Amino acid sequence: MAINWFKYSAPSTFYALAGKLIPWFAISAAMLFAVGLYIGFFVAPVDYQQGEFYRIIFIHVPASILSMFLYLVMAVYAALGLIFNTRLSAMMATAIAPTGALFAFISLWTGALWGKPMWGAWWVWDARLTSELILLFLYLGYMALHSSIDDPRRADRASALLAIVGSVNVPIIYFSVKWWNTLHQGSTIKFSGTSMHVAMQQAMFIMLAACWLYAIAIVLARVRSVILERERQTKWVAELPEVRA
Amino acid sequence: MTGLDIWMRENPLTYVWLGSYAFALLIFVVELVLVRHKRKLTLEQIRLLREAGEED
Amino acid sequence: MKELTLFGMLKLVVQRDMTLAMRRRADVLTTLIFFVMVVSLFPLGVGPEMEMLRKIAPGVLWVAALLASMLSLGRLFSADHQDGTLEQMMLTPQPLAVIVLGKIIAHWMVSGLPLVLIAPVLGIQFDMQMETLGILILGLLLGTPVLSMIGGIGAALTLGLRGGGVLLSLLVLPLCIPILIFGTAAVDAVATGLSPVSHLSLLGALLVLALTFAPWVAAQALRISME
Amino acid sequence: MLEVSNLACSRGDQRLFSGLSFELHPGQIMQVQGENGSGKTTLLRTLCGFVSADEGYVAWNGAQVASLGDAFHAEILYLGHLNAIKDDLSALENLKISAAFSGITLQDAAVKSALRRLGLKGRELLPCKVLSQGQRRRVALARLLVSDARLWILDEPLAALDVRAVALIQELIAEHLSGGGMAIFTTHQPLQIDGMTVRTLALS
Repeated sequence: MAINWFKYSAPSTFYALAGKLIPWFAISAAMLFAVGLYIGFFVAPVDYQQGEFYRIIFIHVPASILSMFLYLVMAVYAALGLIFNTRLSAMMATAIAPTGALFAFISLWTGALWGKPMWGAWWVWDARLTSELILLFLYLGYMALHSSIDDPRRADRASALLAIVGSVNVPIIYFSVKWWNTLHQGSTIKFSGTSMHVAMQQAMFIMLAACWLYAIAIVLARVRSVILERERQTKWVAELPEVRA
Repeated sequence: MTGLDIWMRENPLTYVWLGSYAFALLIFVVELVLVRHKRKLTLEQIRLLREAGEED
Repeated sequence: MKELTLFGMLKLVVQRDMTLAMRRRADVLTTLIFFVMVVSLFPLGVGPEMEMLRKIAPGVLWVAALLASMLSLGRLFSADHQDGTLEQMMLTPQPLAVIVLGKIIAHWMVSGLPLVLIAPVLGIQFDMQMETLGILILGLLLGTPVLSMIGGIGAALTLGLRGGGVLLSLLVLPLCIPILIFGTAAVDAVATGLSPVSHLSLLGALLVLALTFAPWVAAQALRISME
Repeated sequence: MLEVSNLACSRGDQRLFSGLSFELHPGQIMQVQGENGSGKTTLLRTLCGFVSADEGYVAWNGAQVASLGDAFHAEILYLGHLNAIKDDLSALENLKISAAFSGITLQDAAVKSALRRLGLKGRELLPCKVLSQGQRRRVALARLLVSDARLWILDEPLAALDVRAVALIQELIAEHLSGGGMAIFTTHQPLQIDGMTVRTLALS
């Protein structure tokens, strides 16, 4: 069956669709979080090198992966919005940014908590943490630019361009930071990869999926507000039950 | 070694729970509250706009 | 004569901006003085031990150059925006990217090049050796144009916004990190007896990359900002 | 020939105008009328391509402006609210450079005679920052003399001008039109062109 994508790219249709989808994503995210945490804390064995502390990775790694991936997704939406002038993609890009920044922040925070017992310091200039910090800066720059332009159309287009430039830069930054790190013989976060227990892997994947679903749910919820705000002049918004009440 | 270091080594699971998971959960909850709040504000604004428009 | 070649247009823009800069020499000097001051503050902050100063010198000079170029970037398009000249530039029969490139080159010549030229003096203050100093200068020579290019995109995006200067730094500084890393790493390599060629060639590659894409992206950004 | 078809523009949420269509043939002149905020400047800026229209298109000699790209810029001369004059440069330098941007290389003598016609004799080499508001506007208007663009897009060309200068501008526009040029402009002052009817376009 061919799906009419254009139909769903109209803000009004998408608004209704997102409203229906959010509970499903939210509920499955909550369930997966519960399962992942159960496996991570009760099934996965204690790491013989790092003790109980290694259990931080079940949130740290998914948060890192998600923060990087969300930036790319945001840049793709931004590019679509810029090239095809589709309103919805631009709105999606703005809705993704805060969630991506929060995941970057969680990744930094949990990385610091992991570093303290391992290296005796809250912050080490490890390649992953440093790139994550720069990624957070990129998110903050994107949001700062978007919020300082009053005209929403110009805001969308200008920040879209920034997101694209940023996403081209992300690999260069990552590579240069890695190089810099090995040059200075810095410490690197390693999770005794040789003996990663099956339960550890399961917990990690389930937590990753849970974070994904959570991110989708919250982004959809946020984009609904953005749609309402931008389309407040239109008739379909005026006819919504939540507006009439 | 400071007091925190000793406490951390004695209660690793509490440390992991409170420090990472409870904190991440807190962030998720804060984000959720903010998004709901934003939605409430937007809806209110639209209603106000409509009422102002109907009076004209 | 009707048709102006691309190169002719580039030359025209560079000449015009250089003339304007020379009429306002104070602006050029401010950037330079800022650079010298920031660099001179470091020994006061970290203490005058020569061993340490020699070690931090490349980083200090690079970061100061980065900050100084951020300061001057705000002026890249704003003056032309305020008096309407930018609109006229957008209406030339040549691609806007050429004009943007010309403006960036002129900007680098008045705010980047002077930093590179004065850097040896500051390096000597930090007791840098001749060979490390040479590599530092070479790195700055390759890297500061890239800073101007990336900065040009940021300047175009933040054109006419309130708090534009701070915002500009916020957008551009993270993107400049690779330049900083390769520039300082080249000096470190020489100091530890290794070859700096790989770092310098990476800087060169970034310069080529920036030259190819940055003017075009900045031109797009200007179009968005001018709406 | 300039052709505008079903054009719609908005600023923010606000629709300024829509369904705007008109044609402008060689030798014709059109005044855009409307209250403040009715979109006069936006219309002129859309014609220049600074602002992209929500709907509709602008065409030049049958080809859409969007597809002509930078080549279209050689056909138009735009004079906005701002004079596009550099305070640190002299009138002579300003005019030479702005002509060069539109692809015309001028000798000093030609520039001087253009400035002289606009009543700036003896002030050609002074930096523009010492000139009065009206004199600066005249430096900007001197571009009309040295340009070979077919379509003039003038936003408030008469602002800050005295009676003599207004008469001169009317003369210049009449010359331009009789040579097969076109002009579209906004103004708050009445503009009389000898032997020409000024068409009007009202924006509400």
